[in-house]
Amino acid sequence: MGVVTDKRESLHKAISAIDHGMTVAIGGFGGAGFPTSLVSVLEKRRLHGLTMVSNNAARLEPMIESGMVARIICSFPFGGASDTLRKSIQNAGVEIRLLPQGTLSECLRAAGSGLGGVLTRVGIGTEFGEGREIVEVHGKKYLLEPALNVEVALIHASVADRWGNLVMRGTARNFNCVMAMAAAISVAEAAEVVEIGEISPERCDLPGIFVDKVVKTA
Amino acid sequence: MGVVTDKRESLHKAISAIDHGMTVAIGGFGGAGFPTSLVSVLEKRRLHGLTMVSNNAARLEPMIESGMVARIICSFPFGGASDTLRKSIQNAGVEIRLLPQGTLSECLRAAGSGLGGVLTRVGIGTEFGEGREIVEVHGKKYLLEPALNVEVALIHASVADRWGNLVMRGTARNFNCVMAMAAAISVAEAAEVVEIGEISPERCDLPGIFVDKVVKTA
Amino acid sequence: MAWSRDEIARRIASDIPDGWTVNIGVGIPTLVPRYIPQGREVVFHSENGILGMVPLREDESPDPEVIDAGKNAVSIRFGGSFFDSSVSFAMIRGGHIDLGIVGALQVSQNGDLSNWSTNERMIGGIGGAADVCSGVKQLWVAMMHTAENGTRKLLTDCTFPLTAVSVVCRVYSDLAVLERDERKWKVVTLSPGTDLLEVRNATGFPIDI
Amino acid sequence: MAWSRDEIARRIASDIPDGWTVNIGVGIPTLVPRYIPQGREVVFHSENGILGMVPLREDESPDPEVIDAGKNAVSIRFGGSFFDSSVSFAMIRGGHIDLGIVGALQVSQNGDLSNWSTNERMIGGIGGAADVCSGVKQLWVAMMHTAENGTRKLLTDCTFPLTAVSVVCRVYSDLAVLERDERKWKVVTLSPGTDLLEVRNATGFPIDI
Repeated sequence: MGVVTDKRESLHKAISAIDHGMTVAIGGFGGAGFPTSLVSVLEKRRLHGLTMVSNNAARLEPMIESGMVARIICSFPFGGASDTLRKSIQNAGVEIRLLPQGTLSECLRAAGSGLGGVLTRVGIGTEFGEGREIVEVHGKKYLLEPALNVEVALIHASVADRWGNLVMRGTARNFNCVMAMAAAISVAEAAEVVEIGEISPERCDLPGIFVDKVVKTA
Repeated sequence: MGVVTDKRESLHKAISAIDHGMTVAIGGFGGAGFPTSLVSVLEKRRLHGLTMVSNNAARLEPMIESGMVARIICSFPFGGASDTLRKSIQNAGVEIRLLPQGTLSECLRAAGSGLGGVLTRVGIGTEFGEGREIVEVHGKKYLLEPALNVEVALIHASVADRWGNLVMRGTARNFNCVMAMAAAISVAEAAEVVEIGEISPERCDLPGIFVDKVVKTA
Repeated sequence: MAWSRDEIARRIASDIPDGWTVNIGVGIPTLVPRYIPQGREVVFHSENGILGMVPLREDESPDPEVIDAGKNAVSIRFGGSFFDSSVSFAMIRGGHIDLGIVGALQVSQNGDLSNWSTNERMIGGIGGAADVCSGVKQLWVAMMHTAENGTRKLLTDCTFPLTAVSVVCRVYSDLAVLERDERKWKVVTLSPGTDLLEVRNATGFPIDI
Repeated sequence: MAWSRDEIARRIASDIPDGWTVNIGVGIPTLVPRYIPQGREVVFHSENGILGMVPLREDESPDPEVIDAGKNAVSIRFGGSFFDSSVSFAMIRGGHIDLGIVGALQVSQNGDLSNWSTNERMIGGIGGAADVCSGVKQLWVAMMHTAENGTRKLLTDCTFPLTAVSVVCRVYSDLAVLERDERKWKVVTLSPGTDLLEVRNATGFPIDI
């Protein structure tokens, strides 16, 4: 009694929430805020048909190589990508769906916030506007980009507590917050898991209500 | 040289940015985060035709009584309002435009974020959905509520620096952040104005980029 | 004997499962937190930007910057957090909150709710009620079964302006606890000494056992 | 003599007014911060969530959690702040950033920009370029005037996929600084020893003086 809300889980148990064909968001921008421990366990599972939402493909290379990935929704797939990776993506027939970075981020936030989509001017007149519904507001045209829900999000934080409250450092917040919001199940790894009360209510970068599982990194 | 980005101003100078007929947002929820000093100076100006965006009308009573207010965009006008205030609003012909609180907040954020509006299910089947455009996304119906830009926002913080970085306390953030984002000119009052560098980059509730003027409260 | 407001609140409190996050509206709902059984971890959310809200202890001095949506001084428990309005309503609309508990002027057979305006008079305004009632996973209503003058408040259709459509799961009144499945309502419990006929007479739509 | 990449960056840096907030893209733009004149307060924004970004000092050890959009280790100055991606792009799209400086593959007479893909090959991807180019108050391009093989990059119309339409205000190249007003372009400065004819020959649209 009294300590029932305990979201702490083992790495493997947390990752077992992911199944074939699911849509999985991976936080991080470059190495900052990238959930290295969670992804390294996910890589070892023999899954297929995953749709990955991740700003970048380079860090998904092992999963692409092993044929787990059917689709990547991202803004910057080839940032830091080797020619080998480009070829793997082509050979494996991985579909790349490109969204402007701010649209990607906002569509995740919209999904987590119960909003239907995003009305943005970014992409108008370019291929990012092609096939999109146009909505006019006060005489100005906007692209309608639907909210982007994901089934599981894997994210990274510096500090967590058993309620899932998270503190992040530096530029590590990036996509981690919006992906956790957008996910049916969000899994956060943290190097440090502290007692309830140690994270100041004024300095909680992501309230635990958006987090379902907390994993301590090795 | 070197200290040019100094947003500090006197109370009166800051408030002089407000002119007849403008749309002015006032932060705060109840007393928490309410910009008392700024409003007390605004109250003394002889302006008319203002559209006030403020969650509540009770704290605008002096401005309503003196005939400054033409319209209030809000969610909870009569929370804590006296019968006198209700009568004043009626007698002065103040138009009340009611939005659900989350829609109000999100429409301000949308305006500040370059988005055209908000697609929400809140209000469907009620009078809050009347006359609204319906946008369907993935087979679900959403109300389109246009972004809500304001000309001036008056907001409150605990601590500010000359760049306009703000720290707020407790439940004082409420509408203050989204209103500053939505405003062409945002004016923040703070009890404490500190040197650049004293506000931790990890604990800045509103980056100074969203703030145009900083006023020290008396 | 009909339940008092505090007894309604206690009954609700005892029905909230461990670990749930709950948004509470004004009126009877504000009484709920004080009746949560010892050791049960229920987290209270208030839309003005607080999660982990707890009543102010008697020896605690109120902080004007820490209030609930009813503008009352409150406190925050270990594990709680403060945030701005856009994040708060992301929690609400995004379905992250397990339960909302609100007062009602009227509830319809369809689960529609009216709780912010009679046709003659707007109470405070809509506030966050439409967001909460549309957004939470479950909505419970705490109310007196009938108006003071005996007028029914549980009706085939609401006659007052609606807050949200088809959202009420349960009604906790002074007479009974009722539960809705589509347009069918059944009694979960009757208050001591109240019989089904009495509840049926006080209710504008059919009630099953 | 044509300007070097560093000279282009220095020229841009000297043109940024005191107090501006600037988003810088990859390529020549990353060189700009080091040439901001002493005592001038220019604030650099990177879309991955940092305002007040400064180059890492030589004696500073890199923090893997503090990087710029090009994934390079950076540092933060007094007055800076960190935030998440949704706030960062609110700054960008919301028009809160005074200036964006980006590289270009092609720029059209109309101010259209292509900088993320040739038709044969996607560079990194679109990243935040479309948001930055559409959202900032002013967009300056830093680029070599022509491709290495001499092909023109300033064209009547872009032939590569577009990043954004009608957004480029100025071009800083190795040959000249050009400024656009609608579909009219004029020379602001020529690099030392470059004459107007040379620039005109290297440019696919007319240039006024």
